[in-house]
Amino acid sequence: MILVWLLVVPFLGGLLAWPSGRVHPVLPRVISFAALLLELGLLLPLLHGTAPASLIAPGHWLATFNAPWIPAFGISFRLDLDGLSWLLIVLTVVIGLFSVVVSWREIDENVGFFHANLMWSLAGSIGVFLALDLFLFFFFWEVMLVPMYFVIAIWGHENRRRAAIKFFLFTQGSGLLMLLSILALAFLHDQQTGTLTFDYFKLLENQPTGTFGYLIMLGFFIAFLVKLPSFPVHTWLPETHTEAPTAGSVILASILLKTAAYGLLRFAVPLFVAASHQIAPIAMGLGVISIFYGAILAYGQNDLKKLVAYSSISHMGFVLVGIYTFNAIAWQGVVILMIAHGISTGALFITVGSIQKRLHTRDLGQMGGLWTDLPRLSSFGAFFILASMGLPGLGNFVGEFLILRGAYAVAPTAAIIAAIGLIPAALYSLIAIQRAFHGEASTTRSFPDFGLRETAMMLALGAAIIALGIYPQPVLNVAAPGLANLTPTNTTAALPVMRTGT
Amino acid sequence: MNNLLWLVPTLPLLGALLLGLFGAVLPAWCTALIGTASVGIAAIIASSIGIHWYGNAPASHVFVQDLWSWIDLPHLSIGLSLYLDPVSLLMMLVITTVGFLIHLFSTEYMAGDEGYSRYFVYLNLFVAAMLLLVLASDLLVMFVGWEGVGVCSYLLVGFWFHKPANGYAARKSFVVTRIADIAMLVGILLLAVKLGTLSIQPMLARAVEVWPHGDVWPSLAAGLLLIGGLGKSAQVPFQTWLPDAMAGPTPVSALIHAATMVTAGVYLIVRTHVLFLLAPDVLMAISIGAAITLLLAALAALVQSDIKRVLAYSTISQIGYMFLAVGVGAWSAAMFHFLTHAVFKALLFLSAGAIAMRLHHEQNIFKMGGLRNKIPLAFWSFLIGSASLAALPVVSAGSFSKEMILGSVWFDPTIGPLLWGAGLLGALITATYISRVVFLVFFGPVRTEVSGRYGVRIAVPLIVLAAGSMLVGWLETPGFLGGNRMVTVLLRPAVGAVGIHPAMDILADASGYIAPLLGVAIAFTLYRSGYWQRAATAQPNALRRLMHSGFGFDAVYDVILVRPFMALVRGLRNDPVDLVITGISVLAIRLHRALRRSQVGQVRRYAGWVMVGSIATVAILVFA
Amino acid sequence: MNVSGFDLVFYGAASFSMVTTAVAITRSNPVYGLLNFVLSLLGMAVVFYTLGAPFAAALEVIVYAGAIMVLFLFVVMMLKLDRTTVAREASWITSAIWIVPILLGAMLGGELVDVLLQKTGPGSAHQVISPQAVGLRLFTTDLGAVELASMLLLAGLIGAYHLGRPSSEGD
Amino acid sequence: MVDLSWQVPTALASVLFIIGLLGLLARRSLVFVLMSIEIMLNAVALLFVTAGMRWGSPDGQIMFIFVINLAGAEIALGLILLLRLRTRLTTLDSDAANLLRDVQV
Amino acid sequence: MIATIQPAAPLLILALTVTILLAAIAIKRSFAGSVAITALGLIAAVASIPWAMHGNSPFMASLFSFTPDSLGFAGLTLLAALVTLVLAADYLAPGIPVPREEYPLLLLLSTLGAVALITSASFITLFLGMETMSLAMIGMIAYPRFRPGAEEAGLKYLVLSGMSSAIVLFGIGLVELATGHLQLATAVATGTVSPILLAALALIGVGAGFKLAVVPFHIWVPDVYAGAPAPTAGFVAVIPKIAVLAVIVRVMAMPGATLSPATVTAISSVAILSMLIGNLLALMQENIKRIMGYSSIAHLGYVLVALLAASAIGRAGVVFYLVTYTITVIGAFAVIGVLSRAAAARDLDQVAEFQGLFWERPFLATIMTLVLLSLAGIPPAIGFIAKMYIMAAGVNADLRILTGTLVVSSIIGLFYYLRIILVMSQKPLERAAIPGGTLAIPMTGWLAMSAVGALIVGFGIDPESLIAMLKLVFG
Repeated sequence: MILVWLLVVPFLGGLLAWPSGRVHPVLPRVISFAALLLELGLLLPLLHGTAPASLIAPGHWLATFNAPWIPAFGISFRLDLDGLSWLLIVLTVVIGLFSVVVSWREIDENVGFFHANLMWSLAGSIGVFLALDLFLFFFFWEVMLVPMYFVIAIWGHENRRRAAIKFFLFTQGSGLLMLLSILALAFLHDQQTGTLTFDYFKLLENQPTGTFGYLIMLGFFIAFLVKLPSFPVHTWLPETHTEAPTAGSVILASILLKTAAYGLLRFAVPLFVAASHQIAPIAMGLGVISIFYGAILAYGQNDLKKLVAYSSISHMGFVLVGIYTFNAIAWQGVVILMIAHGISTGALFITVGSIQKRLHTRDLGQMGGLWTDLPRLSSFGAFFILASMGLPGLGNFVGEFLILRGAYAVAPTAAIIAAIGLIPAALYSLIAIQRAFHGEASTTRSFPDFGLRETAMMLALGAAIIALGIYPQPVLNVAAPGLANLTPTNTTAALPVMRTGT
Repeated sequence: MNNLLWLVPTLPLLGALLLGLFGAVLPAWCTALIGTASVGIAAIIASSIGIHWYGNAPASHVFVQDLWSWIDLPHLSIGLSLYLDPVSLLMMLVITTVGFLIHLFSTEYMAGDEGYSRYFVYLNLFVAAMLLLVLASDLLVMFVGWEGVGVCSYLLVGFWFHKPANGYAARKSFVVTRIADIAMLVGILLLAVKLGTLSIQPMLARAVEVWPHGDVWPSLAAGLLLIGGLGKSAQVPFQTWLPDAMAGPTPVSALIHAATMVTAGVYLIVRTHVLFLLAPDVLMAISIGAAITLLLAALAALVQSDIKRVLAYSTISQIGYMFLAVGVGAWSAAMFHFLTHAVFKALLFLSAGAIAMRLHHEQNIFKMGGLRNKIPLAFWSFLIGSASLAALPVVSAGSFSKEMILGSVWFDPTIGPLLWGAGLLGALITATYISRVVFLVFFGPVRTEVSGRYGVRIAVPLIVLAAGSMLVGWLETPGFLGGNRMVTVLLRPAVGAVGIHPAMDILADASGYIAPLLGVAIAFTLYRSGYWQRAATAQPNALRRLMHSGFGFDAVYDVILVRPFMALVRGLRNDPVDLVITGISVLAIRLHRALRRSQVGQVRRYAGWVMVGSIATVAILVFA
Repeated sequence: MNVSGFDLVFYGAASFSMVTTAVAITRSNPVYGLLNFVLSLLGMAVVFYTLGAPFAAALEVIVYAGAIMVLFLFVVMMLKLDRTTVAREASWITSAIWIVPILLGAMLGGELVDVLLQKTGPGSAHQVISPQAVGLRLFTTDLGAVELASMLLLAGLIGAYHLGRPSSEGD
Repeated sequence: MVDLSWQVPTALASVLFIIGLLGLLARRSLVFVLMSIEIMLNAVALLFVTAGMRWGSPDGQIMFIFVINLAGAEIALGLILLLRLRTRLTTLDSDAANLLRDVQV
Repeated sequence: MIATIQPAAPLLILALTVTILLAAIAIKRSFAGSVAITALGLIAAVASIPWAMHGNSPFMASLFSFTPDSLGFAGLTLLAALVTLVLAADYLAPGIPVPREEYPLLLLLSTLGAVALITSASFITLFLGMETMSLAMIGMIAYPRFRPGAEEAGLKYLVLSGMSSAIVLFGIGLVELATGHLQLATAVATGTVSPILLAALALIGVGAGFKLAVVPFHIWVPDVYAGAPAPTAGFVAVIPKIAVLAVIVRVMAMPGATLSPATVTAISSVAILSMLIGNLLALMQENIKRIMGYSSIAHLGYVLVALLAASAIGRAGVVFYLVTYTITVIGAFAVIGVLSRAAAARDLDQVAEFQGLFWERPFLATIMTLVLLSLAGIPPAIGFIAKMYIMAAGVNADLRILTGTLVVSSIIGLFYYLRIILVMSQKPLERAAIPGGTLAIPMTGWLAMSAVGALIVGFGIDPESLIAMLKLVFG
């Protein structure tokens, strides 16, 4: 039941926030913040009795909930929480808190509706991380898009309309493919066993094989690839990120992209073990291409937000490579990188948003020398750029290293090429620092530097990324049983879903 | 005593953290105090540990302090532990002591700079990272320090960020080293996968167990680690970043680009020398590469006009000597040269900085001159440093270490004499180019007005380092000067007794002493004849241009790496994949427009459509 | 084939109807067109009669030709179409305008004729269906249909009434 | 009675139906458009009568009555609309009634 | 006696109401009175349906077939008509230069025709019902006759629906010619053995296609929707489709009904063309009523996919989709209708005119957004479940090309639905405030739209209740 509350709290928060905006614009902010704090309060006690990572035992669920939803189709309202989902939900809530804070000053129109959308989008993502009925999962998958669409379409920047539509078309379009696959999977199960069900655990038992299985898997794969996003279906991301308001970009980058990686881990791989092994070379290839493509394009951008967006594509390439190694270490890396990317990229978008608020531009050509005017902002910005570059000692590096380490054991070539991808990462990171913060200040400007609210926020994010970098073990411990859950216990598939060794 | 080890890297880190958080609000003296004291206390602790070690070294000559488990996964366990053995002890001592002196120097040198606290944040952070690098017991932790120093170097090279050129130099230094670091990372991955652990000592033990001597895997692993080392230590072909890195403040060059960071490559190889011993090919490659590096860099130094660039090339060249030693397995010699080099090169840089301070930051040696009497402190310190660099016999520390290297090289069974010849030639050139600087800067007419004066915080480091430059050599002396073997003895538990040879041929020995003197003589002759001055003003010929540019590596890289990359960036900038998407939407709109034409609003045409539909339906149902 | 007089009447009436219908839709003056159509309906009545449907024949003359088409004719005459209208109408009837319709018509007609030429099932029953039989059905089993037909007429009537009556405010 | 195969009147109905369609497609004057619909309905009426003849059932004539019924109702509405359009557009040209459309012609 | 007519109760009540209303109007004209009588009649008809379902007398069995599922469809029709009436009552505000009392009457007649069509067992009633429905609809379309668009739309619908009626009748004629019967069941049982029957099926199919407005018989749709007053447009968009599909669904369940390969080919082509062309035509359309027209073309294409699945789930899918479609389309036209008045020269139907609706009239904008989300098939709107149903049917029957086209065209469709939402969410233009901005939403309209919104979300989140209900009625 607690899991239902996890969904209800942000949803109700949004519902309350909407009308409260008419009373006073500060109310929605307070309500949203309080709701998220409450959510966090609900979440934290769930985590007790987790064992160290070395004691991997599958079947460790922190909480479950199951109720019939559409019995006519064998669809149930099934929620399950394990370490993996717990981590991602905590990330969601924490990033949600930051989004509320960052919107405190930025959003001044229709505040109530904005926060309603924000909260609903978060609720949708939490649902995605919880649902273990495939149809329910898809339901939440779609639900989280709509509020996001509004956030971009209403509070975005100049070209928000195009961006919002592009975002929606891409994700929804690919989502339909996934729906097809979900249905095909369920009906296949129906044919073989005589029961129509969308229950994850039941579907796990019947792995579709052959070309048809491969086709069904592709539906999931493509949908998640779009959302991840990976080359060549990434083109919605830069535009969307660029046009979204800061909170939108933050949520997009920090949470929504993670749903795709989560989906790959939770559904695309365990449900189709054989087909996933079959597609692994392609997936890794796409991941590697994304790493380079994102990095090279990031280097070429003049729009700082776009640069960060393309860098996300590059990072997600690592995630893609990591997932398709089927290696326990790499998967741990994927989890760490997801969280670290969520924090660092979120912080970067906050930085860019703050710059835009002050300079009214995101054009790198019009920046330069910001360090002179805004030392605090610039140093935080540079810090997070370095973090996202994969500086050892910070969270992203741990993730990237674990992924590379896992990948090297399975596919050394891919691992080496991916590692080389860290070079262009340095290139775009440094050019970003150079063009934005370093250099001669072009005009005599005077802007307020980060205030207390912003500094505190950035300090918290920075602390998180450092903590993740030097002591990731708690996260690894929490994630380990979750990752072990991805192994179907009674599958007869010849291929292991996860390689724990080497 | 040893249990205080964790404080050594932590204190500078704490300093950096404090300054980072509150630097903006603290007064300058407070900043200086925190910055310097944190390193100073660390130096004191380090020295205490060193003294303590001298008498009461653990039986294994290893002290490990486990801090916490960094990553603990099945098949991958990385602990954050500090590993103290004679090698890392030596490194730690140099880093903290020289680091402290340079901090002290900086407090005055950087006074009044608007980024004063930022400077100390970076510098403290660097010291912490460097200490982590040398103290790490795990290769991956070492890599953390490794990259950390790289970033600090980047930040400090580009410290004066207003000038785009500085930014460029900073990025270049970082990117070039990162390219090498990626090779190292791949090497780490390889080791992790093949040997199952990254904890250096177990890893090395396992390597010996599973890999036969000369096997391909150790060669590959050692080669990849070596590339990392070459990058960090600015060896051919990665040396191009170091001369440009002189854009940073001079104390930074002294600390990072002379004394500590650039020798990390040497340290890495010494640390993992067991692995390298399994890969004789790699060792051979190291020596040959080192010989080439030291000669090329020395030649390049011969024609530079910027005093810091001369020193930069000389650093490359001197590290080449260390690599030369490493290549023949003379680990102690390499470490000893590291020690002396750290001291005299820091001294040289600080002196150069001290000079520039008084000359409105003039760095061109041809605009200096006659400073011998104007700023005697700088003159004497620079002179002592130069002597050490030139390896003037007996009076300089450099002489002892260089002699030790040449001696070890000579005995290398394969191409020893050849390498020895290169080393000797290098020594000659070294003496020549540094003497050239000394003559041009301190003798002859005064060309630039001298202003200001030195405070105690400038003088003390210079004096201490100058003393060191003369004296540290006596720790390890050749037989005829007493045969002290303090460094060798200290390091023996860690690196073994390899590379210690009883005596050399008299002739070879002597030529090692004569070459520097000869170099000084050549430089003096050319100075007296005015050749140096004329050559600087004359139209440079092709060879000279080549030498001046550091043998054209930059130009080659520009063509084969930078331009293709930039072309790629330009080509892809607008995301060609997006064009496909745009194409699809354009197609949809075209179709929309075409279909829209059917909606003409005329009822008889509509009737026509219905009729067409009827015909088609009947046709399909009846005739299909 | 044994051609009887009745056959001749049928073929004559059928050809007459066909020709007059064809003429009807090609006239430029609507009045002539309608008159031709009325003629065609009369011919059709003869056809019905020969087919053994005297009730239908009667209705065709009385209701269709006599009432509906005459109403049509009246309305058209009310329009007071002048020469220019007719001339413009004539200008629209070029040979080009017929190409596409004839092409389409030929296709659909070809399809229908092709279907009909494939002989299947029994031939004709050859019996006269008296008005009595028709009426009997209409007031027994098909009573509901008649009621429904009244609703259909009512719908047309209400619509026409609403649309046709003079506006209260002059729209 | 005549010895006619049912195909002949059916073919006649088809031809008349097609003629009606031709008129509908070709003519611009609304009078002729409405008349064409009448022609088509008349052809249908013939078809029903023929069908009734073929099976000797009154169904054909019953449908005939309903078809006339429809024709009458439809023509009444059509004529009213024709009259109104003529007053509005001062023409009987059906092409002129193209206020509602997607393209500019 | 009562038991005899029990199954026919809805139809008879409608006929009775027509008579009463006719008499009432003849005695004293009163719009409110007419609306009240009509509403009461419709409500009574709806209320009689459960009762009628329990009846088992073969009332007029040769003409009508009052089975639970046909009565269920009739109920849907009646409810849609009721909502249309409520909306029209507000829409036809006083001040228009024509009397208003005939509108409820026409609506009633049209609904009666639709119910007759739905329950028809014979081609006679099928044709009469269809024509009653259409002819009354012409009156409804052209009702605000002072609007040029309304008249033109009426005329277009008259001519084209007349043409399609003639084609259908020709097809019915061919059926009778080939079989000698006019019973639907007999015709179905005979099967499509002879070419004549195939041709007949084709021609009747053309007529059905015309009423369903699927490609290539869709061409009249946008013009008529655009010209018709908003409530009528909603009515035209919904009622004939329910009626015709009800007959098709019923016929397909009859013994002997099979889909020959040629039929499948024909329906598949129509479905594919409808989905693609419908959505493509709507892509850059500026007029919301036209968009609704085009989108309805595409939606009927989706329904055909489920129809082709020819399975239990497909049949349920058709029904579910129809219910969804009805709720949603009525909702869309309700919003347009609430913002428009018959007295104006035209309805508020330009997309651009909806700019800023979110800011000025959040309630209307929310309802419209829900409607559009439902049309686009996005949760939590009911359209999501409906589309899932269709896709489930398609996947279950392994109709790969059709389902693929469904996905592609849905993506195209998303674009224009989102565009409207987007426009509504933009800030209102400075001067051009929403023309309907001053119009107060009457209580009834507010209720109707709230109901639509509640149904869209309610059934979207809890589809099981609707599924269970439909299962009860339609088996």
